[in-house]
Amino acid sequence: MLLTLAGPAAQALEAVPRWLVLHPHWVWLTVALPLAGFLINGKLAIAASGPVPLLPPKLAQRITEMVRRYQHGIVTVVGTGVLLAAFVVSLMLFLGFQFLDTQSAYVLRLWSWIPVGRFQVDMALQVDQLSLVMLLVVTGVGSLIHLFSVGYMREDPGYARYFAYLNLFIAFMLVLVLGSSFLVMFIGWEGVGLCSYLLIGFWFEDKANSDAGKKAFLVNRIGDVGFMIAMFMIWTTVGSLDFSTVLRELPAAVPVGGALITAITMFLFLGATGKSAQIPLYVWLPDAMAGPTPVSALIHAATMVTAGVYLVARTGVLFAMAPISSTIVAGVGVVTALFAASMALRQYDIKKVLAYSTISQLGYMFLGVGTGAFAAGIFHLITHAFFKALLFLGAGSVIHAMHHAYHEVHSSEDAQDMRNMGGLRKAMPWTTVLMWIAALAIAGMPLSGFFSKDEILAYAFGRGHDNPVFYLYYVLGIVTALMTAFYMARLMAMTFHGKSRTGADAEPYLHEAPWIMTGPLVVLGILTVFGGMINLPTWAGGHHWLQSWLLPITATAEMYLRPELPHGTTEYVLIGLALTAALVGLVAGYRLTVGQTIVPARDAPEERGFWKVLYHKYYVDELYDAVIVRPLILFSQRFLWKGVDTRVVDGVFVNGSAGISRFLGQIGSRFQTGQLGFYVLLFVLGALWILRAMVGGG
Amino acid sequence: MLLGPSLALSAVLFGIGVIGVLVRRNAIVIFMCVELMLNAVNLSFVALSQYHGVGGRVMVFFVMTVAAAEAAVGLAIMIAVFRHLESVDLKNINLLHG
Amino acid sequence: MTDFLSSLGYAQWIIPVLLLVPVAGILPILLAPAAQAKRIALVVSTVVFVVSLGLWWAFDATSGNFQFAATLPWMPFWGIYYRVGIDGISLFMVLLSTAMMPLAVLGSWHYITKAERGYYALLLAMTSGMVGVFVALDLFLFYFFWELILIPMYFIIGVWGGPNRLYATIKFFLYTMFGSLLMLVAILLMVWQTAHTTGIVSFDYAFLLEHAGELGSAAPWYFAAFALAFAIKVPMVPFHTWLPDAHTEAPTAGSVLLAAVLLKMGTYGFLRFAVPLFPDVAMSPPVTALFISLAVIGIIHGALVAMVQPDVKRLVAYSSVSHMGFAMLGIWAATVQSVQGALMVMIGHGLATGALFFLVGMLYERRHSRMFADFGGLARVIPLFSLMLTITALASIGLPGLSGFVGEFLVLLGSFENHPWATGIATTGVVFAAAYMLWAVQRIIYNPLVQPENKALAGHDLNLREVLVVLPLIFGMIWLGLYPKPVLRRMEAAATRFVEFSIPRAVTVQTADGSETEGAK
Amino acid sequence: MNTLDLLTPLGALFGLLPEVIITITACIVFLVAGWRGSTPAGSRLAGWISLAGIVLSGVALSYLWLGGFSPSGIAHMVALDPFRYASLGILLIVVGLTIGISLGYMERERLLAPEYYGLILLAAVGMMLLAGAVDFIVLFLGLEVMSVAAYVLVAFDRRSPASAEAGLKYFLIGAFASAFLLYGIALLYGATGTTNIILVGVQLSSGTASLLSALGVGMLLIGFAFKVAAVPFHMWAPDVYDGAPTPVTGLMATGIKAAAFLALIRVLMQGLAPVEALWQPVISTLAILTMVIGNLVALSQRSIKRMLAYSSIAHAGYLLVAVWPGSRLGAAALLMYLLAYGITTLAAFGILAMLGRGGERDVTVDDIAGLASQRPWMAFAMAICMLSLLGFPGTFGFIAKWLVLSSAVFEGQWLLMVVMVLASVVSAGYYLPVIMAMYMRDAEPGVTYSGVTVWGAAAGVVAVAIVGIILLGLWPPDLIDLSMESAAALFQRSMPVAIQ
Repeated sequence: MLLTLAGPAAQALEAVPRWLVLHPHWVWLTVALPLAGFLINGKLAIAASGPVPLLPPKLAQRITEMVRRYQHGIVTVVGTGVLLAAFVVSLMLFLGFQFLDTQSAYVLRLWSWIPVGRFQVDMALQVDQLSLVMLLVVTGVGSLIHLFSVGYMREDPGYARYFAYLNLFIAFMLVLVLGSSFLVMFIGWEGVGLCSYLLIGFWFEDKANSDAGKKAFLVNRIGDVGFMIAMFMIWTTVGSLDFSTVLRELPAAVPVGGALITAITMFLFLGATGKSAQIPLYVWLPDAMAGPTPVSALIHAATMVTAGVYLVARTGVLFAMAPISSTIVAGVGVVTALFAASMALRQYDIKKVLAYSTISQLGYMFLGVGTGAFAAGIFHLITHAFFKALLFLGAGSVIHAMHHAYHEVHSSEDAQDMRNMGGLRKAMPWTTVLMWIAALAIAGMPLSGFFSKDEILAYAFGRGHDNPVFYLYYVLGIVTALMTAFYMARLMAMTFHGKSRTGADAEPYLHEAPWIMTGPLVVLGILTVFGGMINLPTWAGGHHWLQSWLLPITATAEMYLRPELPHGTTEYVLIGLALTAALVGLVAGYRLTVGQTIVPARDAPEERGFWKVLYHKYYVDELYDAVIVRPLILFSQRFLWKGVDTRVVDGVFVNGSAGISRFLGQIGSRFQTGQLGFYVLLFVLGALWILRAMVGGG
Repeated sequence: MLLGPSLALSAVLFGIGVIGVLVRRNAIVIFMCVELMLNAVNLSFVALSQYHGVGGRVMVFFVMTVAAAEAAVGLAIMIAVFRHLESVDLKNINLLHG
Repeated sequence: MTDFLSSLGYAQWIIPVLLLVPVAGILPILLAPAAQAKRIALVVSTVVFVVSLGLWWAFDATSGNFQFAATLPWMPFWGIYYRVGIDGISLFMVLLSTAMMPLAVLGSWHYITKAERGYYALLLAMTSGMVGVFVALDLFLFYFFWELILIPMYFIIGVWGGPNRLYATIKFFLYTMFGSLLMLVAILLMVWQTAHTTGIVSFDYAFLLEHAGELGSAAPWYFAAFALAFAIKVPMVPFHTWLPDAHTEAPTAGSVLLAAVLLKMGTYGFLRFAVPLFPDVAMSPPVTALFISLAVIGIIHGALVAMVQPDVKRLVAYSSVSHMGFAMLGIWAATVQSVQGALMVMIGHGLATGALFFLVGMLYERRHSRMFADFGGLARVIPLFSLMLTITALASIGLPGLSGFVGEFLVLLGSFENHPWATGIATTGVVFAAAYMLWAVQRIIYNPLVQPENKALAGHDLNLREVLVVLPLIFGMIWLGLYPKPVLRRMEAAATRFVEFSIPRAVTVQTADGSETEGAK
Repeated sequence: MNTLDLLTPLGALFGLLPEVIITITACIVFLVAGWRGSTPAGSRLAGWISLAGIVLSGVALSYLWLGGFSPSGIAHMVALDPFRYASLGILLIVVGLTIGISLGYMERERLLAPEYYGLILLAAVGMMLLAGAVDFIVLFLGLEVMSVAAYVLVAFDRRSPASAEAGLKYFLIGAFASAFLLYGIALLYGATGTTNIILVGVQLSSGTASLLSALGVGMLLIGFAFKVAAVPFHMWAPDVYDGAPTPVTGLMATGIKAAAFLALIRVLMQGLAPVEALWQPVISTLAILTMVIGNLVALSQRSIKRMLAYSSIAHAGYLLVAVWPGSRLGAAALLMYLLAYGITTLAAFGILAMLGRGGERDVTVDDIAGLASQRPWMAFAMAICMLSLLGFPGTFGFIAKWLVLSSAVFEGQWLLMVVMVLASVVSAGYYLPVIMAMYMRDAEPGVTYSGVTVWGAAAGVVAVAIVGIILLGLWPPDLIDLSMESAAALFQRSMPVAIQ
């Protein structure tokens, strides 16, 4: 096992004291801790808002009072404590995994979940190289964001509820990354969707927020249908949903590049596009910014949205077996990257810019895993978690300050609109510096983001050998990088530089966030700067540590698809190209933004021309609404309900048959004239009929 | 002896009775038509009893008795109706219908 | 526990007790003052439930046969006996029935204010009827209970229902009666035909099952009659329009029992009678295609129409149409997974939809409205209610880890192999389910809190009684979602037997080991 | 097994003991009428005497039945077999219940003539003779005794024009129909040379059917179809039922119809079984027409009394389904159905009689809205009656309907069954609204049921009927066995091979 580590690292490992090491069978702790946090905080959230119904009233009253008094403290300690504990456990597990004898995954079977005939699924957690990396990212970044939230959400009345949701999210996210089968993963998969729904709609009294939450859940569910169908296909083919069994047996069971494997992977990818906001299911993510900013950082940047990438990486061998699928994955990824980046160019809401940026970066990751560079994809996932979390938290800190200032002066201006900011660097120096670090990283300066993005692009270029369409992908990727640099520079310039547009009365109230918020920012800043080290390429003096660490996971896939990095001159030319694009974008973005006069949001004129199309996000939401949502509702209401059910089934058949019976009855009643003559006539006719029957029969 | 013609006559009389009931409107006339039908049947019984023994003739006496009883009851009912409606024309009698 | 129960002779007396105790409970209710009726009903139904719990342990999961069986003569000359028994399919239906009843009584506590004695007497009568339907193993006895159950429901909707109750209740009654009378004709014809060939007149389920293969060309007609009766009860599209009306107008407990138990009688009928008795017909390609299509149409149609309902109860009613479509799909796919899935859907739907109706009823008691337009923002004022509504809604739309998911997933998984397209379309139902349910939740507990009546709800969150009604159901949802194994284990043998029975004798079939075998032509 | 020689006077007297007792009672009642005149006390006394006569007749009947009396040789004039005993039992029960209902009703409606009970008893004698006859002469006599009494009973309310009109209509068309029946008898007599039903059967089975016999069968069927009010010979029934005093309507819908059916099935089973092919198609067509039209027209009625009149037509259709197979099971089903239908209908008419105040014609479904909240037991009884008429499980009506269905099915007849169950669904469309009005609607403003008079005898009748409906609905096997045994008698001689 130690082979995967370089010499000095191995020696360092020897020195680790035994008490710092946990065997992987303790992995359940990482899920159980946040879950316990959820239960405690959830209970507090409910208890705080009303009497405890299961207890006698007097006792309940006392408990309620006590809870009210200490609630904030308990919630803070529990909410962040469990996460920190989980992070520590994760670290210890990571160390413990080094001491295992084998490289293969450790599966902890908790209980038999759904056993039906041939179908057997256990509630089981899997510890391997990939899930450990994800575990560390989720608990690590998660802890920082929890800490940040303590400051950010301090004054919110739903403080306990917020932490309950957040803890629940972490628990589900860990189930997602630790699940040992598709189905257990699916618990987490849908669970994080649920938490995302709850947190986006956290301030549910604003209809837009709860709409956004619902939209997120629904769009995700569309993807989940793909996930489920893929599971059905996999089970039908190999009779199991366990990752180990499926990844071992499916390659033997189906032909490479065949229709079945292509279908399976395409359905899986449909699931991934939902969760990771790719075309055509990206539309929920910008709206998801309605949630509290730390939520955007945690769920909609660092962790949940990367689940799709994780899924593709986890089932890499399947995608590697289906070249059509992997090409489509890469293609969708890069097109999404470009598309989203272009929309980010003309957004004014600071979080919306970051949201489109996230979609765009996720596109890069899909380009990576689609190319077959699974490690590179995961690498970008990790670095993105760092810098994007930093960007969001930084934005959160800006919004916090803006909001506070506006609150002080009773202004109803939009605290998130960059047109209302400007010149904030004076009030918020720490935030400014840290956000610049992150901006440079994402733009492609040689910080963490640079290495990961560059690697993805390089692999894409490399695969162009076999499949020329990847050259096109590469070009698109470079263009995206240019745009990325441009909109990040624009964001920084509009927010922190130039003249202040907050309004004179609000300006004095702007100030730096408290340490509980800036602390995590600093840590993330450090990670952003040095995060690239984990997979430093050879030209930069590194050893591709992450790549070799993930080798046990990616090895099978590489039997089918082994992308090559370009070497020598080509390599340096590509790096130069990328850096140039980044620099051009940054400079242009900064200069153009600082150079022009920006009108505060309230007085801003209507956008014109193509800018308008960009500002309105290509009208995709409107398109979906007009083509899918509205027709569906009209179809359901007018045709299915009022038409089929009310008019046809009820009207014609049910009430119709009743009506016909009644009508016939009334006709019969009409014949009952009361005239005996008519009665006799009928009698005689009947008699003639009977006699006729007799004679005819006899 | 003359069985065929007797039965035919009986049938014709019965038919006339039926048609009478069918076309007339006065209750008393209708009742007389019914009596005609009964007597038509009596004719059949008498004719048939030549071949089949005494049973038919016995029946005739019973039928006559019954007809008499019916006539008594029927006329009483008609009087009751007449008291209410001052008419025994059936076209006026349709209180009950529907 | 098992030993303790057998020392009591549990297997001998349990079914008679379940059938008779509720009916016997009617007497004290009628004699006692009206105000005491609900207490007596609660005691009786709780006792029945607790006693029925013993079934859980006394049931032998390894056996696919009928247990606790008993036979007593009723009209022996006609081959009509009191024949009862419980297998893995009926076990949970019986438990569901007995479990819902104390909750139904508790849920009606303040809702029912007029003619209380009659109401609770009818509830108890219904318990016996429901148990009877699920334990009867004599077709005459089954029909007897099947029809009998209509009466209490008819009165519950008609007397204690909403403003449009008369239309709803007679529609419910006539719809159901129409189907079941044709079923009676089929039962009689089948018995007669069997008597012709065997010389024995018998309504015995096992006997008829044995000889059902000899029905020949009449079998499709018999099947059609059975299927119609059950399809109306399920209800399958296009026989579903009685359900929204009945649900909407019924008082809370009526809706709950209707959804949780009465609809299951339809799917139970398919599982117990329609398919096993006439597998050649039921599993012939055109019939399978028809029912699978109807099931899928039901799933989608129910969900889409649910989405546009302005009334909460109607929405839940249409969601039942959708959910029962999953159960039907599972039955007709006829694999072990799909059938057990169908059973899980039935149980899960019973819990979740039952709870939903309870919650809507509690809301109605507070707001005297069921219109979405009248709600909004309630999470701010009645958070406990909102929490429970959310959990229940999530269980209903099949969130993994809650009860709805296990059933739906198993159904779809088991159906995919033989009916991939239908399953694919059915799977999209989960999107629509999320659409209508989350939208409903949003319109009730989220969105701005504007209406003064809603603001006035602050401090009127669920009380202890109401929590006691919903909490057991929520507990059940979580338990079945996370650890359904004990349930699945007990139904596996019966489900396997159903699958074996439903293999048509005359077509090519897929055997358990996956190889193709040619059936007897 | 005891035997009686019906050719000796004593034997005949003994064999006719139930009828004789009723006749004597009727005479006593007429004496009372002369003695006490039209006073409430006189009327009451006559009523109770009549009831006592019924009971006494029942005792005599039990004696005959339990003694298992059978004729030495072939039966002359009246049958001596369990089927007759069962028939008489049903008729006595029905008449007894009718008298019970009448007791308070006649007082309330101020119809105080004690002759009423005498007429009822005479009608009963007619029914009993009709149902027990094995000779067409007795059959005709019984029919006429019954009918003449019934004409008077229908028109008994002299103050009511409706009653008089009903009497006239019934009388005219009844006499008209009697002529057809009589002609049928004559033709059959001509074809076979005998008026004994059993001998007719023997004759018909030996020779081929002639035109004469075919026409005779047809005429007989017409006569019976009129009496049982089968469509299209039913037109008189709604008007007559509507106009007659309510207890008389009850008696007509149950007793007279039952007697006609019992005679019909005896004639068909014992006399006309050999020409089954002739009458079976007619019966099945009549059955279908009767079920469909009776139920459909009942749907559009507002008055409960008239609705029950149409419902009784519909039930005649169901009964024809039991007649159709010509089997022992069919005969047993007929017996059961007549009993079930009889007690249920009389209970319903009893309740209706209590509800109405001077002319039940006008009691509509709306008029009993909210009855359950004020008169719970009355509403409960009415609801049970409606469910039993509907044939709902748990009631006697269901068992009876199920037997009828079985009798059809055991001849492989599915069309009649399907029509019958569909007709039943339609019938729910008018039975249920009665229940709905009583239980599910609120009383019209200002309507109270405090003025409803409940008199002991009728209440007792209804109570007994309801208990019977429920108990027999839950535990029918003994009664089914009894009816099967009784029905066997119809097939012992004429058809040596018993069916099933």
